[in-house]
Amino acid sequence: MIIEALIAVTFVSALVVFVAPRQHAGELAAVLSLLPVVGSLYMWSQFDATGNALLGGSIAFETQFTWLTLGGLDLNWYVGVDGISLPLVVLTTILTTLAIVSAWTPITSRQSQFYGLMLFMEANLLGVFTALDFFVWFIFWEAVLVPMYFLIGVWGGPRRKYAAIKFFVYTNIASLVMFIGFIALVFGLGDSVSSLGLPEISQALRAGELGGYGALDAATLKLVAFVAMFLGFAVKVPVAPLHTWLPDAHVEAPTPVSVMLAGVLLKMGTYALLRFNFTMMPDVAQALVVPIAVIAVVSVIYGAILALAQQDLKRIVAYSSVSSMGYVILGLVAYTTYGVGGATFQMVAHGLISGLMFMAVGVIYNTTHTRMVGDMSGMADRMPVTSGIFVAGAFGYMGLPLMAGFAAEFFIFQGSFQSTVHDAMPLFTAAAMFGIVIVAGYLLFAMQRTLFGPFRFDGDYEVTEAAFHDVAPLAVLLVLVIALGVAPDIFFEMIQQAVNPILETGGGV
Amino acid sequence: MSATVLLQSGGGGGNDPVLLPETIANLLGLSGIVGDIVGGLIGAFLIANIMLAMTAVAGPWAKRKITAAFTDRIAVNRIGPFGLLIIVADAVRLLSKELIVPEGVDRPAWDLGPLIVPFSALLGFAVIPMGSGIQLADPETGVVFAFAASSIASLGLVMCGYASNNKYSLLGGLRAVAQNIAYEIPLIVTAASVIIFTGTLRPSEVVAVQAEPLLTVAGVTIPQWFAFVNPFAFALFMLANLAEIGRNPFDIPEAPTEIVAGYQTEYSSVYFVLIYLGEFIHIFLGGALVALLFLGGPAGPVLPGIVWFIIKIWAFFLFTQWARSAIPRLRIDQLIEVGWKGMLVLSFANLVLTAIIVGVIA
Amino acid sequence: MSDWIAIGALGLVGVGIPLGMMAVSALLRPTVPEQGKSATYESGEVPTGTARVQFNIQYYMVALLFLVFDIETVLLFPWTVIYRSALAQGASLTQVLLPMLVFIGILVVGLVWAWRNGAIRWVKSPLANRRKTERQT
Amino acid sequence: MVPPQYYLLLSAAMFCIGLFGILTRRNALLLLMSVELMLNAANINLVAFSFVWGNVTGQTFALFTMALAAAEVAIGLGIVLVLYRNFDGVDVTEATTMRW
Amino acid sequence: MSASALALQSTLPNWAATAPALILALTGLVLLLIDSIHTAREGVSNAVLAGVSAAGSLLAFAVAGWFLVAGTGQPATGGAISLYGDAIVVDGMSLFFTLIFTVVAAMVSVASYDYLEAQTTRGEYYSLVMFAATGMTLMSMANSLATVFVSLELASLPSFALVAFLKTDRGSIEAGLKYFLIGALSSAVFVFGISLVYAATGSLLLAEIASSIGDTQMIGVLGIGVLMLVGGFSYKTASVPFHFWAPEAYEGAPAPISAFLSSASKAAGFAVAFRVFLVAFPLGQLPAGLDWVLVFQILAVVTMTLGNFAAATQENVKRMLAYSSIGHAGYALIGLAALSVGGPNADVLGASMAHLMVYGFMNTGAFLFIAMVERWGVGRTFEDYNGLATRAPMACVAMTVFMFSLAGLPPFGGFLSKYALFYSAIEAGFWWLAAFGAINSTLSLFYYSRVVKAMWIEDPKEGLELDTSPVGLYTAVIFAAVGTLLLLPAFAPVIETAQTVAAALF
Repeated sequence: MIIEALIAVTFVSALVVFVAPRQHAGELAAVLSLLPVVGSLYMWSQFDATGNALLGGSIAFETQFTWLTLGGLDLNWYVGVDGISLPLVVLTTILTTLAIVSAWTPITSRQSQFYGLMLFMEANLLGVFTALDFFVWFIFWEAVLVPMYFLIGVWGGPRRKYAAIKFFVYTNIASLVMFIGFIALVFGLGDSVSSLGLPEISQALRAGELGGYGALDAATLKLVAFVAMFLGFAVKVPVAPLHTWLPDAHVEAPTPVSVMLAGVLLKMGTYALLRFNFTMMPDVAQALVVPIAVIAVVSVIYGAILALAQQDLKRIVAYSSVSSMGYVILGLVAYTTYGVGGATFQMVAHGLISGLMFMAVGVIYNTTHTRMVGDMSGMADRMPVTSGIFVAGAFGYMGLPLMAGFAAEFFIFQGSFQSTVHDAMPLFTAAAMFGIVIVAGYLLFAMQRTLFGPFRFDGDYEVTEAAFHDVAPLAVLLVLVIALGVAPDIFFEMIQQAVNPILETGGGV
Repeated sequence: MSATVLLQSGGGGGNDPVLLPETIANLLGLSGIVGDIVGGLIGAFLIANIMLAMTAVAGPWAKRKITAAFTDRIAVNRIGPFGLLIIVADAVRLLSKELIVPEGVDRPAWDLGPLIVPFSALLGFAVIPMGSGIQLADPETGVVFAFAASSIASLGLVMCGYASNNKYSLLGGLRAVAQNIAYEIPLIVTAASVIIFTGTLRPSEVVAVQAEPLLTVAGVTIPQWFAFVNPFAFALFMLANLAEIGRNPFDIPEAPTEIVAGYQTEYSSVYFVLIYLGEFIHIFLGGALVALLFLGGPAGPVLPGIVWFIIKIWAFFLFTQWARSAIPRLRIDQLIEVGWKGMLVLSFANLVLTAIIVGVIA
Repeated sequence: MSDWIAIGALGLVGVGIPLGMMAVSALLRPTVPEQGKSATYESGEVPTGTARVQFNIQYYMVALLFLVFDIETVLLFPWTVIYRSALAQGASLTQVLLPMLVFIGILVVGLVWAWRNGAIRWVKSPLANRRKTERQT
Repeated sequence: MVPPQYYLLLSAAMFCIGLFGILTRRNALLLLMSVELMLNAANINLVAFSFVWGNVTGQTFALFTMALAAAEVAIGLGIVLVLYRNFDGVDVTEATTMRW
Repeated sequence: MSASALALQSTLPNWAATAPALILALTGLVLLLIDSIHTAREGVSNAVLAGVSAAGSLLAFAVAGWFLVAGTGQPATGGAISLYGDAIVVDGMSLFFTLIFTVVAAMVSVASYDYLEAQTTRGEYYSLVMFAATGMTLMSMANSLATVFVSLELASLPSFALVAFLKTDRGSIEAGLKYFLIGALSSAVFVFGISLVYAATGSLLLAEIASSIGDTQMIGVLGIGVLMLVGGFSYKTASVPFHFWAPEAYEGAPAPISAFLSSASKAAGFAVAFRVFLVAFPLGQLPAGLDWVLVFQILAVVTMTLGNFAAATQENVKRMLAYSSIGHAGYALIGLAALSVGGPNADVLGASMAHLMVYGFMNTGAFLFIAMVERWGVGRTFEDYNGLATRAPMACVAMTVFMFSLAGLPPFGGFLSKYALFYSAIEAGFWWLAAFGAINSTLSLFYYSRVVKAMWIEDPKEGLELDTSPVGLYTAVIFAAVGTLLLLPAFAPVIETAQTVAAALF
């Protein structure tokens, strides 16, 4: 019941914060958000699952009871975690707390609503990563959008309305497409499943119990469903060319929201891809390996090149996220322990690192009120601590050894080189590795222009070192990034345990 | 009398009275639909003329005589014996007067109103059993029909009132309607309390039920006239009937001292005659209804039915004339309050009590 | 059907006689049109304004009330007709009497409400006067 | 006996006259009258077929229809009254404070 | 459960099954009496009136709920209870719909407490609401075309008066007039349809009609009659082709009344349509040319599409909601449109009923929020709603819940009910109905989110101040919001009950 408790506590916290006086909402939210952190860490310490939640094996903290029955299908309240979801749960709780703290400075209006929404979003994110019933999962999945819409729309930058609507429409349509795809699958499965539980459906799918529905035969149905779901998730990830909402959302969103968006919300897409497309229908995934890999590589390269062309620091980080997510797709489609595991690891690592980067940009922005590369230089003189952490984070992004990013990208490349799903996989890997070079290029370029060199600032603001509560989250994140880089096994072991069943029955390696 | 009988109008039981049209048709040797139509027309003409004759006597002559008697005066006495020929004189005088059409009248309605008033009153007589086999029709729903027919008159009155383009007329017409509708419900509800006893709406049967003996006092059998059975209802009905036909104390639609003559202010010549005629026929229709529902219809000892019938309706006429001379007129607000707060409540109480008593006794 | 034929005949006669009288009168009476005669009669005064004046709202109120109660009698009569024979055939009072009592009771509640709200009070109520002043202030 | 089709034709004609009135008139009171006409067209059917089928259902229902028609008119007149007060007329097309 | 239910059936007389309707009617009469007892109008406490009517509705709600739980009128306890010569039948479906009417009536009563503060006549308002609710309850129980018509009028007539209740407000009068005229027209059409059905079958009882449609000689007459019945229902449910009164009536009427009409009245229309068409014209026994399912399929698609497209073009929030309520009528029509011989009919119908239940909460809440905004005197267009959330966050949270729930977004009750509806339609083989529904739902998100956007994201106008926080309206709105939220986790009993009671109709 700890998962329910976690979600419930977060919901209640959200409500409490929502009605709290706005002067103290930030502190209150931060304190309350420590509860889920403690809870998730406790879960981590007690974690004992060995298998994949969808494909059998033990599931940790599993609870299930019947919710309602519709048309012969049970909709159950069904939650539990395995090695794939637990790291994401931990990531969510920690990142939320840090984002809340980092919001103290930039958020100056309607605070109680802001923090209430942040906690509300966290609760739903926890639901997304722990739900094992499609319906429960989908409800949480959609529920994440609502607070995000408000967070961007209310507290965002000048074009916040446009960005919020664009985000909302894109992701909602994507959800609908995905939903239809999945429901089509369920109809195709017919009587061979009795509930919408994800384990039952994935096992039935992998056992080949899919029948045709209507005019579609089983194979076509599966393909259509796979494509529909892939498209639906791909918007969320996002991969090129479905990424256009992301830069707008990032640029307009306030820093803490960008942190959550890049750090956790993007992972929802990759997590769902892994859970749904790649776990349930490995045969289709492997049949489509070339297009998927192409998409991944294009995302990597295209995102990186776009980032290179940006002047806005936040946009740079945003596009680089597109690039990073490309690696995740590549790792997933490789169907090797290291590939899929690395992809999962990359989700966590990128969550931390991009959070760090956005926060650092945010701290600079809080002081300078600009994010344009050309507007400033030599920030390291006035803001040494921030700049230092920024640089360290960027190195993490570039994949510097002993940082989490290095471990993740290493796993992914190793996995995709080993991959046997297609002869051309090494080629794709090589192409994707080229992306690292570009990443290094643009990050170094941007840092060099903004942080180093003689101090120059065109604005009217006093540039000083940021407050302690602004820098502290950065430091915590840096520590975590380095910790994961030094000892990836903290997570990677459990990830591998959860990933292996996917490969065994799917017949990848 | 189960509900299904309602269906077959005129289907009838064995003791159907022979109706006037049938008698006439038999006399003429006609049968079938031709007999129905010819007999009906002749019968209708006959009945209409009886009524017109009585009205002619009542309007120009009897009314004046009675009023004069109440006020200790001598009324018309110059023309003919007892001044009876005044009837002819008045008829000729009024018919040959110029018809003045005032400015701004709504002509179709102005012309139609005087037609409707006597029409409605005459139509009501179609179902009244007058004794001695004089009854034009005896439908299943006769009693309701009589009420329905008589209330068409208010339509005529309001037409007259509105069309005249005269404030007195307008007020008179409106008052007529307000009064009619205020007292129609007590009237009908009280009638309903009689129907509880009869269990039928067919006039001949209503009469037949009243022929049954109520009790015998010293060898004299008193029939079950509802005036005896339910005197309270009788009193209510008489009162409501007075208002319905617009006689004192309920004559505010005309109220000569307030609004000249109400809806008939602007009428002259034959139109005036028609309205006047209609009012008097209406009085007799009211009397006929009282007789039908409360006084055993045309029944009575010794004399033939038609005579008793005429006695009864003349008695009612005399009653109205007595009321006219004896009782002051109500104001409109008093009238409405008496109607809605007094009569309506009393009539419902009467109905409910009657139903309960009948239910408990039965 | 002969009942209704006869009634129709009386209807015809009822229209025919007045029409006949009109015809006779039309033959007999003179026609001398003149301005003064056709003026609207207002007790000898010069007529003022149109006759299509707004009249007291109470006329409407009474008419609406009438509509309700009059139609109620439509439902009353069938009941009165069968009431005794139903009792004679063994129907219980609760079956025959009670529903009508409930029906009338509901109507009475309506009447009481209308009564208390001045629907049948001809003279303007103090309440109405007060409301009028309230509206003006 | 008159064949039932005739009743149907009569009632249909009456219904159509009422409908025509509804569609062409602009006076609220005339609209009310047209509606009455349509309701009474139904009553013709009900009473006629009550006779044809030999049960009283139709007749009884006709009574209810009348009662409800009257209630409807009562409400309608009330609305027409306030319409007159607020729009100085009983032309239904005058009332256009809202977009159609 | 069945033991207590049996006890209930044996201890209470059969007519007691109509208790919810009786309670509502009595409440209405009591309200009139309370209003009559006080001579001075100030003496009639608004709170007392609102309280009595809310208490009456809640009591009726409780009784209906108790009956439903105890199984009154359901197969487990001996099947539907038919009363008064089969003219009225109390079964699970009627009790289920009664729950909707009563809870909406209660919310409307509470909300009206504030809305009526400035009015001098209040007693009649509340009692009219109660009488309308009585009529709706009877509609759900009607088992004969006669009772159908009478109860339909009983529900309609008070509604006409309520819509035109603001006697000096031109909008209200106009709304009342239009509502009344269309209502009178459609009731004439409806009763003519009834007379034609009677002409063809010789009965008004639904069951007897069903048994005689097989051998009627007058298929054409019957067909026209059925079509006219559809017309009457479409008026009551505000669906095509008699939908065009809805925007005017909802916009002009006092907002609590709009809520009442668009939720409860609509549901009542569906209740009666379900029973009439399923009992009197059962699928599989229909003669050729009487295929009403096809009619409803067309109407459903046209209604939802038209409602949604029209809603998307509105500038006035109340009007937008009015059109969206037409759209929702289209969704609910799927309950009749996706039926087929041998299909999962009970699932389809039950899903539609469950949707109406959820809709009762979310739509009532939305209109009551508008009532609150009207009371604030803010204005009616989307722009006027700008920045409301900065002044009244709790109410705006509630409104956001309603909007997203109406759009069918997941974390709210509307999502599950729509899902159940579309799912059952697909299950029945009418995937294209579900597709239309889904597309329309997606479209609807556009205009619903405009409200949300205005409230939360747009900047408030200069000097936007909300002077009052009306207690009754707040209570009702929050209640509706909590209901909408709770219907997500608590959807199971709703849909299961709905599908169970729906199954009894086939």
